[in-house]
Amino acid sequence: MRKTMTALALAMATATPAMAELVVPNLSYRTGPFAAGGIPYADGFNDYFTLLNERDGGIGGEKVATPECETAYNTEKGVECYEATKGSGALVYNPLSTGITYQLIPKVTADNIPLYTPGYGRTSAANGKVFSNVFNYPANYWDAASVAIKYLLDENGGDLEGKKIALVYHNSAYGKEPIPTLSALAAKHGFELVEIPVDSPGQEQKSQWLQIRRDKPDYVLMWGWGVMNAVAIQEAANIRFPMENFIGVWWSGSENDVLPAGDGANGYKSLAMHGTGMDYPVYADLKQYVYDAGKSSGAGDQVGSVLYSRGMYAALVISEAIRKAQELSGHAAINAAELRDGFEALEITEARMAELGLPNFGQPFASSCEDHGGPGAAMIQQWDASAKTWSLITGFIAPDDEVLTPLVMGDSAAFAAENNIAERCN
Amino acid sequence: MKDMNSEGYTTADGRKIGGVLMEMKNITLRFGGVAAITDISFDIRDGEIRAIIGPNGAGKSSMLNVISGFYVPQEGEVWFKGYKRGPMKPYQVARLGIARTFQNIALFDGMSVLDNIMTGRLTLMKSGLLSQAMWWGGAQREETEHREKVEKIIDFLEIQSIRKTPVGRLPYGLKKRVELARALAAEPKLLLLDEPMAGMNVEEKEDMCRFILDVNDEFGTTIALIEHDMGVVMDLSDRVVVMDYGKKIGDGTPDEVRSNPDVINAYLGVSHD
Amino acid sequence: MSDQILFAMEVTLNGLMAGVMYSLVALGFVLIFKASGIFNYAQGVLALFAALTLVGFQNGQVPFAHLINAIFGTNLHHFGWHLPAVVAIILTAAVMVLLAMIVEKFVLQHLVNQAPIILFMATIGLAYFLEGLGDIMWGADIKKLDVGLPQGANEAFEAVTDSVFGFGLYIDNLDIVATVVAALLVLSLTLFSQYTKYGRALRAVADDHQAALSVGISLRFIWVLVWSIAGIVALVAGIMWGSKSGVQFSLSLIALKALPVLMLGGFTSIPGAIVGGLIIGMGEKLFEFFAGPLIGGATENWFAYVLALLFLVFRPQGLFGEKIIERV
Amino acid sequence: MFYREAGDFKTSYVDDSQTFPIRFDRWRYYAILAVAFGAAPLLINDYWANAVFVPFLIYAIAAIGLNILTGYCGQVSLGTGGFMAVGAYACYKLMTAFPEVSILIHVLLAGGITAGVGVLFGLPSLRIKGFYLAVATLAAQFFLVWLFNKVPWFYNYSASGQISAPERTILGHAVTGANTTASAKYFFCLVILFALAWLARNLTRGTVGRKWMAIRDMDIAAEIIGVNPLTTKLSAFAISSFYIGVAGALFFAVYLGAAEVGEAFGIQKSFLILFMIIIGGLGSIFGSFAGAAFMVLLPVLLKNVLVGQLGWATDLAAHVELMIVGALIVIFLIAEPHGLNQLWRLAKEKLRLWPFPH
Repeated sequence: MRKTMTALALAMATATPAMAELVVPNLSYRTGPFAAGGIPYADGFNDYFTLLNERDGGIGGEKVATPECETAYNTEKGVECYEATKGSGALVYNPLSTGITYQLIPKVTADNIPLYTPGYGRTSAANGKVFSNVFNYPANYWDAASVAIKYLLDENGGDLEGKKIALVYHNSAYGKEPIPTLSALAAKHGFELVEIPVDSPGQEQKSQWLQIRRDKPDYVLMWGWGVMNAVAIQEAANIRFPMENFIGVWWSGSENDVLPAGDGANGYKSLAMHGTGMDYPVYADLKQYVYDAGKSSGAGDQVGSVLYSRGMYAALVISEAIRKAQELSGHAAINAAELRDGFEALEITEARMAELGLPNFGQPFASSCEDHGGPGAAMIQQWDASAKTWSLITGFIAPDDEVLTPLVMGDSAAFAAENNIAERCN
Repeated sequence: MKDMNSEGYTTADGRKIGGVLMEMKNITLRFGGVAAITDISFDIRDGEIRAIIGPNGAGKSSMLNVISGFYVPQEGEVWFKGYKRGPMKPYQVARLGIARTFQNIALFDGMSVLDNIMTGRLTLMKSGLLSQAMWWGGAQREETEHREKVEKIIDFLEIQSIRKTPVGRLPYGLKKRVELARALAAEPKLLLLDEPMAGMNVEEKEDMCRFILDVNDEFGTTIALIEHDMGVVMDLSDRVVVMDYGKKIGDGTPDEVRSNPDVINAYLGVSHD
Repeated sequence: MSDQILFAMEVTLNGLMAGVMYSLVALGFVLIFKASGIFNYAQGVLALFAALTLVGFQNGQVPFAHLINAIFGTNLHHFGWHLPAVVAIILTAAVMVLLAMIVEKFVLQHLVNQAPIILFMATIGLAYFLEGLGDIMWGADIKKLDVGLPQGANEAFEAVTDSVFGFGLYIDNLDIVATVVAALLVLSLTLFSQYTKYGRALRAVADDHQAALSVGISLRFIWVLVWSIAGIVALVAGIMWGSKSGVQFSLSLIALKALPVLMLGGFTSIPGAIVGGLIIGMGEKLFEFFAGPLIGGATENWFAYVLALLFLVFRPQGLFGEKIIERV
Repeated sequence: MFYREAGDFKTSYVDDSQTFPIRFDRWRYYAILAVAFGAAPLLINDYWANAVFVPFLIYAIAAIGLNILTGYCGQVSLGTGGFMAVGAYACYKLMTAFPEVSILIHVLLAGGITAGVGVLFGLPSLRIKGFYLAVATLAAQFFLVWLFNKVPWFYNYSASGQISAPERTILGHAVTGANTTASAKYFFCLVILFALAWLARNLTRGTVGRKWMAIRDMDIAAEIIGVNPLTTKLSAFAISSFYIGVAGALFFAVYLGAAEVGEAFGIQKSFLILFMIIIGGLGSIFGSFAGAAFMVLLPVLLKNVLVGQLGWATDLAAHVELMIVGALIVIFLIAEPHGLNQLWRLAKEKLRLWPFPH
């Protein structure tokens, strides 16, 4: 009896990989309601680090380990994963969940571990003066909202006066994020914003789309995730809403979302903060060192998809931050605090992206003590149902910082006041 | 008929019976359109054992349910201790000092015998939620006091050995006895017994008769009982109400009832199963 | 006619259609509850499992591919065939029957005569197990389910209403199919229970377990039968819902949509499940449409329950239940 | 052999009604208390506190709360998640509105507010019974979650509707916020759990508990022997909700630190806590602990064995974990339908008779 108890206790306390590596935990979700999004992201994330290990022998001679921990998009499991991996020398967290991000913000700050949340999480974390350990470059939700409106402005000759724009959103923290920005933009540009929430998971959206059918908005924006995206696109096709006037955020623009609707999804647009598809030199290396070597993460069937690309992009930024930290600290086996400094000093140029085999894939950006948010530009991509591919139809569009900056400052100041945080970088 | 003035009367075995404790005046009870009880009046006197008999479907149980407040009659008045009883919830009736047992045993299966009997004293226990939650002090003292009383009843009904047994595991006869104990624990003024001897063997019936007589004798509790078995009733009770098809067809001492032609008709007219 | 009335008509119509979809899920609950008194928590997961299996068969997926690959280092994914929808549906139905037998053999048989809450709990265990099993067999990624059902606006109806009212009312073709399928399902269930030996056996058990047993009907057989039927009903619900939203984990959550329907219609009444579904579907859609915009929207989830609750407060026996007379 | 009740006579009714009438049980109870209060806070680290003990302690509070309502009073509720949300949001509003007041008072007040809400949603229980009531409480669940998501006042108008717990201290030790030590968190939750478990034990062994159980076992008979069903059911709703509200407040403020209502307090939470008490044993305080332990610890344990020890892929492990939990539930039910508590009691009865089996 005692023996089993000891064995059990050991089992509970386990999960300590060898220390002589750079540990980048991968808080993934391959199960639960959002698995379809979590799987390709986690695969792309892992595969990129596998490539670095296999091709370059790691970063600066140090191999990178990406121990996975399954969160199922659940905050409690997220906490468990954080605590379980923290002790093993975790350098950075990237939980791909806005809920888990909110939870980890105070924890990583206390533990001085960087938290990297590209394109998701808490938008106002872009203000490095308040959020010392959180980085969300190159773009965040409010950037996305602003870029979408800017694109629509361009489409309408710079004038949205009197237009009606509906926002179909996941009724959660994530989905509510863009509302303040869109309201501010509505005031500025004179369009009418109609908010249409969809409860998670969002399988039944008939009344929402009947409302859209009745109200006939000129454009529909969508902040969805998981099954909600596919259902919304299907319903939009059903009511014959013109697909080219339907624009999703970058979390509503993956193959999973458009494929179920078949031809009906043709012409649907979404934001893109990076390129997609396999027309990048890096895939030659990935094929040689990872796929053909049988070292693919997961089933290996997600390669080149939008969310796979995004996972890879996140891994790329993290690996560059590690390089920067190694350069700053002068040694290869960096710790989490040094990596935080690396994130803060990170600069990725287009030349560097090309060097890494991903030319014209992402926007160049540079971080600083104050700015953890990057330039926030995004492109628009459009779905071609017959070819089953996304194609980029614009270049990078910059957000309207005039509107965004005060919002970021206001929200982060409120957080600082509530939590007694003194501003840094002065 | 004996002298029935408010002073009471003396029974054949020499017990003094007091004045009217409960009086039913012109009770009529209907379910939907069907009348279960039609215009029945009778009284129950302090200290007596009063029986309500009748063939199946005569309305005996409905009558008992009217007395215990579970059914509210459409017409008629119920007088208790000299006051007219207004419309009351069953639990309010219980607090007036009326306790009962049930034809199909209604014990609390998930609880032990002791706890079941303790529930009988719920109407007498006064400590509030807060004092209960703190336990030490008031609640514990009260619990102990009432436990002592309950132990006396346990001794009286000779069920010491099954005190901590969950009632679900008990045989039928013992369950009936525990139910009696629970009713007694309330220290009722009026005790209603719904077929206390149904389904018992001869030995168990004798035991139950003895307990009923002892309860009446030692605690002076007034008892109203329903019984199907004529023989037992005639031996046990002081006065008997006879019902048939929801109507009263006889009322008086066992001897008087036995010689009542209507009663004889009713009992001979139906197959006696 | 004023626009508001036309919109209301449209919403009512679509609410009724959505209600049919809820009824499809609720039917599975009712069948099992009626025959065995079990509240089958796993009904939603059954629908998910059935839909996953159907898609798997159709696309020639190798079951347990992930597990096999992980253990043997192989790289299996597909058998490389595509089965016609009809064949896949028949195969899946067979799997659901097999599942019913397994459930009876390994779970229910050992829990005969237990309290309802225990059997309820067992179905919770079953739900966990099936959820894991479905994922392991077929993978957790989202899958497109296409058995050739039409989707999108019904143009004929739109044209007709347009010519009558000057406004084309919207109805989804899939919803029309669902309505027809639900009607056929209820019809065949009724015929089955009225005119076949096994159907009568089922009714006998529903009325009185003891009586049914005493005339020589095997309870084990009845359980397999009723779970098979519930499995097939789950397959139907899975097809309808899966065609709409793709097949993945969230599909199991449609069970939550069936609960208010059950409350309203009663756990034991098949007509109750249908009428309850219609009332809930219509009620929640109308409320969302008219009151939703005023109070912030996304009201459907709770309004369905509040509607059912209000109804029960005034009529505790449900829509088709008989008035409860309390006795002691 | 040492486990004997023979010779363990009681000479007073007070002794006879104590919680652990057998001397050996009493010693073991004191030993567990000594370890829980004395040794564990010194040894505990972040992982054990945050991943294992703090959630276990908080779930145990919620499970006791639900067990009072469902296990003792027989009113099945699926509104637990919603009531936890009331506790969490009440605590958040109080924390941010009155930063100078002690967090302990806020947590208790949050429980009190939840009790009020619980009574309100308990009213239908007077008319609706059994599974119908269970489904009716879902109305509370969905409505409350919607309300907290929809009305910005509840989350102080923050952009996303997330609430975050600021740092609060007790006697100079932080118990909420990021700088809380593992032992402070653990100790704070342990003290509250201990006090609440003790109160629950008192309530359930006396008059109040008997009223609840009488309503549970046979409500009509209970009413006829003098139990007022209105006040009895509502008191169960109130006290149960108080516990669940406290659990919700701790869940948000101490354990998660930030919460989003639909995610943290959704319908899954209601089911989870109901599973805990059914698996642990309805109508038993010990069962609440056992059930909470089973549902919190087992997945963590399985995950660590499958992923940590055996090195399986995380998704494979997660799926197998679901299958194992499901299979274990079924196996437990077949072996012992009345929950872990009954299993434990039977084991004790066997032990008591050992080595003579009859």
